[in-house]
Amino acid sequence: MSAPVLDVRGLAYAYPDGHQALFGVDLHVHRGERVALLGPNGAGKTTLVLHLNGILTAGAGSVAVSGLPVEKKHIQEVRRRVGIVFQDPDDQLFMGTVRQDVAFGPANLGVRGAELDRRVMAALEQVGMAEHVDRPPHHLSFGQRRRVAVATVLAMEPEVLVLDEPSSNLDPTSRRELADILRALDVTVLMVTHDLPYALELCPRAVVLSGGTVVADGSTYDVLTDDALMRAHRLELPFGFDPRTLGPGVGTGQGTAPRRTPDTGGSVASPGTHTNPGDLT
Amino acid sequence: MSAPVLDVRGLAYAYPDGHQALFGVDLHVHRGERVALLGPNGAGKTTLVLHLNGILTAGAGSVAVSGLPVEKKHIQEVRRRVGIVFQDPDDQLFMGTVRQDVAFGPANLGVRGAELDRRVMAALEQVGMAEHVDRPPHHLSFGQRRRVAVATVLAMEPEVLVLDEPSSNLDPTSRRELADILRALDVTVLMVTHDLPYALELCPRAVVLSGGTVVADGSTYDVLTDDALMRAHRLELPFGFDPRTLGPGVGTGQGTAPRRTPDTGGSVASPGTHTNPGDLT
Amino acid sequence: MHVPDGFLDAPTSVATGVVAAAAVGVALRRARTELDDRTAPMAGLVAAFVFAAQMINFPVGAGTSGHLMGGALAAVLVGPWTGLLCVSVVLVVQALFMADGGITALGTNVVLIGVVTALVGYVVFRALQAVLPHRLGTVAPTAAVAAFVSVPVAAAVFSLLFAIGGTAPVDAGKVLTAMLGWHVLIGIGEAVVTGLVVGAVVAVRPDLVRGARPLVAARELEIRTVAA
Amino acid sequence: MGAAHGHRLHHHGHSAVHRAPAHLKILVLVGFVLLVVATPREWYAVFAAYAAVVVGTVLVARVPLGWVLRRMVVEVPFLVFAALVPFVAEGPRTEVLGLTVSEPGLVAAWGLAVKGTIGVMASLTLAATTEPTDVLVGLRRLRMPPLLVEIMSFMLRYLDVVTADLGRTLTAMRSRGCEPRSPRHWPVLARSLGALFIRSYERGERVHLAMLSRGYTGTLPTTTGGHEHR
Ligand SMILES: Nc1ncnc2c1ncn2[C@@H]1O[C@H](COP(=O)(O)OP(=O)(O)OP(=O)(O)O)[C@@H](O)[C@H]1O
Ligand SMILES: Nc1ncnc2c1ncn2[C@@H]1O[C@H](COP(=O)(O)OP(=O)(O)OP(=O)(O)O)[C@@H](O)[C@H]1O
Ligand SMILES: [Mg+2]
Ligand SMILES: [Mg+2]
Repeated sequence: MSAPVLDVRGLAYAYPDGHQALFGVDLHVHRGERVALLGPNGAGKTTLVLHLNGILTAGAGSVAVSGLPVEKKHIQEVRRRVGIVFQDPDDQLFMGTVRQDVAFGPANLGVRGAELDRRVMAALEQVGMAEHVDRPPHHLSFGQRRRVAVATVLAMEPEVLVLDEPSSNLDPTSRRELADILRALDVTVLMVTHDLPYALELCPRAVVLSGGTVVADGSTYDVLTDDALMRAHRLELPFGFDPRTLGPGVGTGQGTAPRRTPDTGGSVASPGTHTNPGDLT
Repeated sequence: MSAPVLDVRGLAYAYPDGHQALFGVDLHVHRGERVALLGPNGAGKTTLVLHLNGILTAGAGSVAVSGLPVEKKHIQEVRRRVGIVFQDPDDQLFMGTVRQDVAFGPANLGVRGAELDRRVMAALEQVGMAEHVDRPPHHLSFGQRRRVAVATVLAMEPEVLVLDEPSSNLDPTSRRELADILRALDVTVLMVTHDLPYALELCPRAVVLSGGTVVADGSTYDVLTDDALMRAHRLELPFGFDPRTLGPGVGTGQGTAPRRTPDTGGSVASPGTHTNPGDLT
Repeated sequence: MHVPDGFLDAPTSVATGVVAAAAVGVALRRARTELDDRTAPMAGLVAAFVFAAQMINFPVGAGTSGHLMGGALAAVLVGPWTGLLCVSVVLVVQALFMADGGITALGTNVVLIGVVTALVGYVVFRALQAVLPHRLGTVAPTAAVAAFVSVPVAAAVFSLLFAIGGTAPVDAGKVLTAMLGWHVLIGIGEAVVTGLVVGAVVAVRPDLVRGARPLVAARELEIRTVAA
Repeated sequence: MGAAHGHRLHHHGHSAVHRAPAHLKILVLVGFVLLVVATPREWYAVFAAYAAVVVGTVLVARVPLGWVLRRMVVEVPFLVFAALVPFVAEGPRTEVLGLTVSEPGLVAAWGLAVKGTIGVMASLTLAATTEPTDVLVGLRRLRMPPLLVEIMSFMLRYLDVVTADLGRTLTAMRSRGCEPRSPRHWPVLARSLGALFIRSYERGERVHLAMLSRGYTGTLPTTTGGHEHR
């Protein structure tokens, strides 16, 4: 088997004010996988995500992208490969117009002229924001900013897409359209989300982070139907939703056609994680 | 019937850059109601919300709270009565510690000493953030900041709670806990949300805003099961959720016990708004 | 350009102090007409930007450094009187906190960096506006020119004060040529920053630029009824 | 994001100097500096006494001396200027270390350097021991015109907003393949400067409105407990 696209080992991190957020995280994501990263507020999901392209630097342990360690030496290459959509769109948008903002990333990769325009407009059309191309991003509604934030990363055409709660503040149709986009792209996806049905719909595999460690790693269906695990980590299924009535065939991320990524279904990442009900061990 | 708690008539507004966001909105909310405000991204929901305590000033039309017109003269009283949880928690938190931030509102209302402490801690306990009381808010995770933002408004004990996407970025358990809090409080609630099952669970009545006008106003169950309306305004039910299988008894906001608020169930607020399914064109 | 403690003699410091106090006094009264409760935060932001801009030091000749002043920028954005207040506030904070500019030289600094740049900048700005076509597009370049002019003027006034009350026995002519030379360069930087900031603000929030307000037309609101 | 988080020049502590009312500290500072400046520059011993007073205050405040010294770099350009004076000044020449310099220039340089340095140190001591919000309260007490105090408090708030927004912008740029430190990217930085201005302003405006919507009337309420010990 090839080297994992994302390879996180024993990652620990404390913020400058001394607050430790990660306590030894192991995570391996392979090419083409779509993985949901679940967990309660303050679990360390965002902190983990910010390590994946070197915005935060590991306090202990290591992070590698397609075999390249995330270090100063490789940082440009890593950032070309890993595109991160931040949890807060205001962290992502900084130029004077939507067009400039979406063009910023590809332009840094050396894309110019007509190809740059094409990428910008294609990305904006994907998220349905093409008509707002000449408006300043900070004058958009929150959901519109979120969509532009997604476009800024899509325009870079990264190999690995890391999205931190991409569906929050999106209207329901945009949410589904985003799922369609992600399914259509040939990229590896790691998606942080609190929207469990969305995770089940899109990601065959789910990893649960809680208190700065990985407590479960398996098929999304298995995770969501493991009541004890769910209760222990502030996860619960929303009103009116029960994956069991949908049958275990869902959650393969293929809409209705069941398929299982062979090397991830039901695998468990590290010792010391959650054991017991629902065979997650 | 008494004067509506929130009384919005013919409200129109254009942002300083010339972009018009509201084109004549009518909305009446009565004491004790819980109303969901739905609609696509950029519909003008946030813009409408910001008029309810005079943060934005009507370009045309009028806004009144419990009979008081929202004008300079009454602005302090209006702000005492209407508490707004902003869509972006970063706009809401500005003090050095969580405690100071939550105390800010009640202190401005003249609450002091032990009573102030009690309110602060009670609000923080409701949202499960009591242990973080002495941390700086900008060092919290996004979901934690959202919870503190909710606490800052709860601590003011307003008569009317207006929440702009309160559940976004909350973990599933916090989401449900917030619903429990809102149900337990004896206040009028207007909640902007893109989470349709959440709206159905909590709010008996739903108003759909689209393109800066109200396009529908009725019982949440009726709105969510009106396919043509939903499609026309970028609303669609999420994966695995169908209110019809839950029966029309849900959506009264009482969890499982069906009850209809007499003056709102299925009522249509103003002429020209949506009346029967499928006649939206 | 910040004058430290003990650089000018007492009579000069006192005299400039009186001028500064008078100017700030007038500005306080005039600023009431420029400010409402929404523009007070704007004045604060302008002050913060001026503060930040003054932290950027250019190394200029002989191992010393000069920095941007921001008086013209402030005057164009919030009006000359409020602009003067913004710069004065920055200077007070710098003197008390950053030890940048002496406390006893505060009056001198307010005159040099506040009064001179804000007023000269604003006068040049208005004069240019009077002769140029009335369009939003001219606001930013006009502001840039005003900023460019304001800096060497302030340098010249500095040299004048030095000739009158300097405590170091250095030839005033030498000081003047050196100061003017450096500050023409600084003026270019000042013009670029002022033009960029004013241009960006005019593009999306012309209502925030005081100097552009006469050019912003009131908009009609449209009312829509549904089901149309 | 508020103005109350302290700043780079503040050194947290609980000494008598920290606790003294801000308006008193400001008055003492201004009086002291006036005294220093008025002292004839030939009274060498008196300057030694002044220096001792400042250093003593720093020690009583339990602020590390090195911490203060490191922040005195603001004075460097000025000291360089002072050092040049003896070479360019007029008047009779003398020999120092084999260099020919102007004698009155030498005395002037000493005067500039010593008065400037003591003034800088005194200001830094105030900054190190006083929170910005307390300075605002102090200045209000000293009858500084309310409009100036208001502009100053907004300025302190916006400095935080602008710094935070700048930090976010730099992070966003980095993660999209731009290294803001390399001069190649300066034009882009310059272009985002204007956007930064508006973004900060609008964020600050929203924060201000959020404060208003929680009943803010222009003065921060004094809240109890907790905020003393962070
Ligand atoms: N800048 C910071 N400084 C200090 N501590 C921080 C900072 N950001 C986050 N933390 C803390 O680190 C922990 C993990 O935060 P993180 O943002 O990674 O959580 P998260 O899993 O993304 O949560 P959420 O679902 O709310 O977004 C939390 O306890 C949080 O309070
Ligand atoms: N500060 C602003 N300046 C100019 N236009 C704005 C501003 N804020 C919002 N708008 C525009 O006004 C319209 C309504 O925005 P609003 O924020 O009210 O939408 P919303 O319904 O809250 O959307 P979302 O679900 O994405 O939060 C949008 O077209 C938006 O682009
Ligand atoms: Mg997060
Ligand atoms: Mg909104």
